[in-house]
Amino acid sequence: MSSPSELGIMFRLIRRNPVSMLGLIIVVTFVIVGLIAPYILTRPEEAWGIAYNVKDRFLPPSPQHPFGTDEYGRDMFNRVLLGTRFSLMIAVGVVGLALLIGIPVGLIAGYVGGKVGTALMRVTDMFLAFPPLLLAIALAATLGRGLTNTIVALAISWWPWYARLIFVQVNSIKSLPYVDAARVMGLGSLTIMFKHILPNALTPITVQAALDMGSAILEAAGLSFLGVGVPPPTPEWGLLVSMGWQSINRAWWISFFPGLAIVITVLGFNLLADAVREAMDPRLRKALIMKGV
Amino acid sequence: MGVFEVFIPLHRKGISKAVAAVIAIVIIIGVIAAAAYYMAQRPTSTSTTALSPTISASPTTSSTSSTTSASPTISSTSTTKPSGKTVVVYASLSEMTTADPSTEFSNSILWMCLVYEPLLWYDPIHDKIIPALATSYEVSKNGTVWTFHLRHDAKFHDGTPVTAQAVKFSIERTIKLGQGAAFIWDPVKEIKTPDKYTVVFILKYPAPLDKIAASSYGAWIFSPKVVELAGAKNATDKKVADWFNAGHDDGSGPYRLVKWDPQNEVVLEKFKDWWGWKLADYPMKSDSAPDVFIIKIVKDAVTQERMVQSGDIDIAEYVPLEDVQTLKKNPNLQVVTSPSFQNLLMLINTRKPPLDNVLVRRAIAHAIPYEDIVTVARSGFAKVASGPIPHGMWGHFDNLTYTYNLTLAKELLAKAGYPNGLPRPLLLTYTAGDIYEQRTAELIKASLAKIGITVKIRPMSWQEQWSLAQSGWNNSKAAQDLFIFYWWPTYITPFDFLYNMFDNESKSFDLCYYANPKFNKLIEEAHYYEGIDKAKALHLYYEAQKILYEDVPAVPLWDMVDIRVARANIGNLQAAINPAYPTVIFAQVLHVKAGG
Amino acid sequence: MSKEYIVKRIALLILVVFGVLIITFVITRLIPAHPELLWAGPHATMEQIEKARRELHLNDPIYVQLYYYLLNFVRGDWGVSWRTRSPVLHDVLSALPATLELVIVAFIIAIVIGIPLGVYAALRRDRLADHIIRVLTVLGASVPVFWLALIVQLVFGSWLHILPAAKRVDEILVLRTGFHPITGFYLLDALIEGNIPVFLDVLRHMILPATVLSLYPMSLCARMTRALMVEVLNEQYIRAAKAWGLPGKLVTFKYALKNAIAPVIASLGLSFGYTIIGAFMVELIFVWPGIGFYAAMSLLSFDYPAIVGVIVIVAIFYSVINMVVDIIHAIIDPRVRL
Amino acid sequence: MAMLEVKNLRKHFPIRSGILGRVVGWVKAVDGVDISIEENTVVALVGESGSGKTTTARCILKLHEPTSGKILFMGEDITKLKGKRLKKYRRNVQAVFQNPFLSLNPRMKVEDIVAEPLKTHTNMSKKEIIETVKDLLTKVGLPKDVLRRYPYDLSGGQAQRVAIARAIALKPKLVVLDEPTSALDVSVQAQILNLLADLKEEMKLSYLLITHDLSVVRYISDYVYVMYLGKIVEAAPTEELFTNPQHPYTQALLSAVPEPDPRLRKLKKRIILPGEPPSAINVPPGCRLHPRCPYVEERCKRGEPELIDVGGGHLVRCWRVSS
Repeated sequence: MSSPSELGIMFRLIRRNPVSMLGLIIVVTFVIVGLIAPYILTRPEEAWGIAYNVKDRFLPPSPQHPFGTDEYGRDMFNRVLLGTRFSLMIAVGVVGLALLIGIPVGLIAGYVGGKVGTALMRVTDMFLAFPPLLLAIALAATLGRGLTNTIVALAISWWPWYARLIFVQVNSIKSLPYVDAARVMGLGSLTIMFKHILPNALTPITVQAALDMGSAILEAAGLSFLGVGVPPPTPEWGLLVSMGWQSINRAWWISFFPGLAIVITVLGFNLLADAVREAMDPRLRKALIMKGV
Repeated sequence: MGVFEVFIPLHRKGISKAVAAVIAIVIIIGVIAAAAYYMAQRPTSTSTTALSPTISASPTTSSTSSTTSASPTISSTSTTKPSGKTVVVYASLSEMTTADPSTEFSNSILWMCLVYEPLLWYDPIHDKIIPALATSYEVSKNGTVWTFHLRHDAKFHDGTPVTAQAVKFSIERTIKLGQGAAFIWDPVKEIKTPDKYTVVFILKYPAPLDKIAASSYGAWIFSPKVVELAGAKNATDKKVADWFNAGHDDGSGPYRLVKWDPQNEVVLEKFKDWWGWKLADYPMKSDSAPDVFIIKIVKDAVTQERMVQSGDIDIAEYVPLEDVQTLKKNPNLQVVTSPSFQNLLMLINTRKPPLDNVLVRRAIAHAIPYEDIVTVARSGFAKVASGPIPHGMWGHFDNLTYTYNLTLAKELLAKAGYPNGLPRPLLLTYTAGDIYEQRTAELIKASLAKIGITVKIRPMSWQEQWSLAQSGWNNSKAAQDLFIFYWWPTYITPFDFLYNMFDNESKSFDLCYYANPKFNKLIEEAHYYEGIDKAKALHLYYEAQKILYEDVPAVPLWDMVDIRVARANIGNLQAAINPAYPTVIFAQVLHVKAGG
Repeated sequence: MSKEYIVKRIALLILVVFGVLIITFVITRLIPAHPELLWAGPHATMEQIEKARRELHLNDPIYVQLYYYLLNFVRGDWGVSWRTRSPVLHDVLSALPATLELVIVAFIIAIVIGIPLGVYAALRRDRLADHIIRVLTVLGASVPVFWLALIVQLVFGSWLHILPAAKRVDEILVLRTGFHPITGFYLLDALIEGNIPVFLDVLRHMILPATVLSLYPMSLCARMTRALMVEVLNEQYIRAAKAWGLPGKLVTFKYALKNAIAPVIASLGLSFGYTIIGAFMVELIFVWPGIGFYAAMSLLSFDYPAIVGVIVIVAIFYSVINMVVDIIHAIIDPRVRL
Repeated sequence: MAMLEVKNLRKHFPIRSGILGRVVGWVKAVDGVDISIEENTVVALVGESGSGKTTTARCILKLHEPTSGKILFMGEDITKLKGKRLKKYRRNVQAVFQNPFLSLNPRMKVEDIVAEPLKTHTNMSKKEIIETVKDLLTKVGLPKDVLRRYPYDLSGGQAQRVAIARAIALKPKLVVLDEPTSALDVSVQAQILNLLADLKEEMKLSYLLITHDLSVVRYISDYVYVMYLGKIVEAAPTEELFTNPQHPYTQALLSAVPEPDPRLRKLKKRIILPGEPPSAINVPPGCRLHPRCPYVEERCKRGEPELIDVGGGHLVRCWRVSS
């Protein structure tokens, strides 16, 4: 179930389907742009919000300003471009932090089991009783606005999913003979958890987590739109849409393009997720392998 | 299985039923779409729709949910039908709050100014007192005895006459309850009623009681009969407040409250026996004032804009400022601007290094692009501030603006010992959700960056922000560096601004932690002379503001200019707006013309 | 259908609601530095702040605070919103019908369009139509609902003037026809009163927000239907049925859809959570006077008692829906019982 | 004194139900078992699945905490062992499991797998460890090039050799073999058994062989215990058991073994016990076998017989023998 060639098979499957390939291309582009965005800006100061240009307010899209300008006369293209980085940071931050909380909880609940495990999973269930985003909204409203706070708020509403996944995985792995063998060998519980169980439980979760980044971007944008996310002048996409709302009748482009950026990015992640989910379906994969994919 | 038989009737009866169901759904959607399209084609109603007679006059409206007016029907879109009543709909951004004239200190000002009257009105633009319930007044030489003469023909909505006893009753109830704006009566030692139409106030210390009596809050006069109507023991019985909050009024103003649904709408109807209608030359009335004035709660600017364009409302409190230029071109609409006494300042933490250095503060004051801020934050609908007293108000002076001069700012900073900018970033807080504060903050961040000052801006809820600022009294290091802050006066005096924000006795709002005994003494004296010797008071206020200009405990940024967008047929709108009573439209002075 | 399962599920619900209350308590009472300030509202007097302090029992140990917190929730005393100045429970309950009406209509749209779309995609599996539907449904789950709401409002409301861009009903029309809401579900109320113009007007107002809101559940519904239809169509008895010579379409509908329906319902139940949060933003944009609008306004003004009230009611509602869906699912498909 | 002595071992698993997880019953997987293993001998524990043989082995390996009873290893009760002394016990008792692929961590290379016990229990340097690992692999007959390979790159036989190498790395006294060959191809089975037999001689090992495959038992073991529903029903030296089975259950088991000599095949009578083994939740009263026993009598239903020594280390639990 977790051989290293798994990713290879997945990639071969994705390459077969043009739609999935599109997803992959979008995601890769997003990551690259997110990493290099600060270095390719043509108007970095406007993008970072430390320069403005009053006489160029509300310019519609043109070759000079492909996405137009906002109420400060800042170039929206540069703002959206830089926003890629913040979305990437949020995506990685949220998913990473959620894994950081979820994995130990799921691991301990699954491996130790008993009363501790039950208690941990009950707590997890309580977090899961909130609709997605609601808990994050509550937390963000309490913690105050900020990039870190947004990431923390989202991660706290997010980790239970991973705890659940890990719990299920660990439960099935811990009764496998190689874990018994490790115990017979006299290894400590921690060694067994981190050397023998975790690496084998991790693949499906990390794949899932990487694909969840799309949702993280979407939810962070939602928080920003509701005014409890990232504060201005950060060019986070959701915030840009929200800021443009005020002048939408006069300048539709301020809200339109950042929103489009969200749509494309999240679409990329979701298309990829779709393909991977198909690839992870054992029946389908078996059939495809037999066909000699 | 039971549940799904209802839900998907397909599996038992087979294909014909299934197809039928799908077809039925398609038809339903089609009908809905067609109906929707038909409705879209129907012309929308125009403004000042006339109500046929049935907005009932009974003032016994109860609670928020029920409406007294038994299904009012609108006869046609024309205003001039003999039986029709003229209606003006004013959209308010915020929900109404309470209905108790003694304690209300918030949004209900919007209608209270029409339903209740104070002793006097104040016109701050012309610095003029306008008679209301009092026709004239005198003040003793030392400023501590104020005598008001009431008009003889004023009546409360319950039919009883407005008398000196009623005035005493109202103000004493307000003072005793001690909530809301009751503090304005602080100088009053005693209220005497020598005869039916004379009220005498004995003060503990001199104070401009004429302006206090014209305060936008806490100065309403209402009938003593409310105690009886509410079935209460006395004026301060909670039953009286409950009676008011159930949607009753007993004022003497030109309108009466007929529907009280604070979250959706408030309906006011003309009070025919108002004394003002009969006075030929009274400035605050019109012969074609609307019969019905509806305050409708429309909580966002974009919707208000759409509704005023379509004529669903007649006056918008608030539209997106970016759109005003476009709206001006619409022949069906008019745009009215008026000064507002609300201004925006940036308070500086004067105790936290390096801001304790006056040179640094001056450098900051000269590095702020005031004009750009006004253009971006308010689309030009504001004035660059000159001192903490807003434009148009008595006590304002035009030569207190800091120039925007980055060279000078850099020089000042170098002189203060920071030729390469400040060593640490400054924390600037503003109220989250306020778009004007937000834009202002962003521009300040951008421009201070040019002289080497890094600003971290943090939007916070007002409460958190205020408690953070409060903590500065004990530990100025823990507090914010810069604090974007609105002020507006409770009653119109420069003292209100200067004392609250800059006198260290005022712990609540002197959030610059500024303490200057000389300044404190100046404004105290000025306030003393305000009722006695205006010229002297003015001079003292000027001296005080000059001290602030030099010390820069705060940077005044801009004074708000209010925008009202209305249908073109609403006449005399300009006169219906008075910055001393923010957000209020004095409906009694509107000229309502037909059509629109 | 065992009684034990339902009892167990309800017991779990109670536990979860209890947990929800504790988590909200921690978030809104223990994390903020001065909860009494947040509770009292901006520009509150010292007296009001002191009152808030007393009401929150902030001078007592934490377990006492928690006790009163839980007690007050059970008693229906959810505090007073300082923005609207009325009891939060009253605000929340009076806003609920507007949201429910919107969400129900959104779900009807989602089902009516989503299921046929999924069935069609399954029948045309791996052909062009299937691919297009796949991309569309993935797109449906990728579009930020607030952005889409803004765009359709701009296009259909402001530019084309085809549909009303905001609010629930034309209030002048309400005044003119004497419409009085009874249940708070305007469509229902208008029908009860026989007020056809208002009924149509409410419907017209509903089209944009409900369509925007239906996008996510619709996508989920279509995808789920497709996946399950494909699976079921492959199963033996469908082949057997075909071999017996029954008309193909009848087989498709009668057997396949019936078997696919239970998981589709379960997935719709799951998407309820997303939809209700989507309603926060959609209602804010369309000025829809429901619980989402109330929540969004409370958030924008940091009205804590109201925020807590909304969070608790939405979480409870969500848990109840999940429970009902689980039970229905268990009735249809006994294998899923846990 | 035997090297390992299991005395009256019981392992009962609780059955929980309801929201609160009340215990509503017990699965008596092992219900009073005595086993003893001498040094350098092979003891087999046979029985159908569900008979409790694996649970017994897991108790000995300390993968389960016994409900009651004692397990003496070199005279020391190991059921309550902790810390250093447990570690010492672990060193002496190792295991080889049924499915070699599942008993090797798929994310570790062969060298790491075999080195793991050495790293845990010795202070050897890296170099020494590598040398030892190489020696071990040679000993179990694997080529050097498997060192860097992952388990999924190996054949079943190779993988099981790796597992054996890991088990003997610390030179244990006892190796528990839990169905060591049942997952392998028949041709490979013999190789592995030969390897195990060689290692036993070479390293003076003892084996506890858990299996249901009686041909394996006959090939390698010195003494056999037969388990049925959590209890030992018969125990004897291997040849004695195979030639002279006394208990009806043992007889039935043996009758199911394919006879290698075709001439004898026809002579052999297949004894088939009717019905399924009852679950360990509802153990029948009296003799556990009585509902299925072809020789059932009235007394069998009333009382449970004792384990009786019929001479020569042959123990039988049957009324027919004890009277």
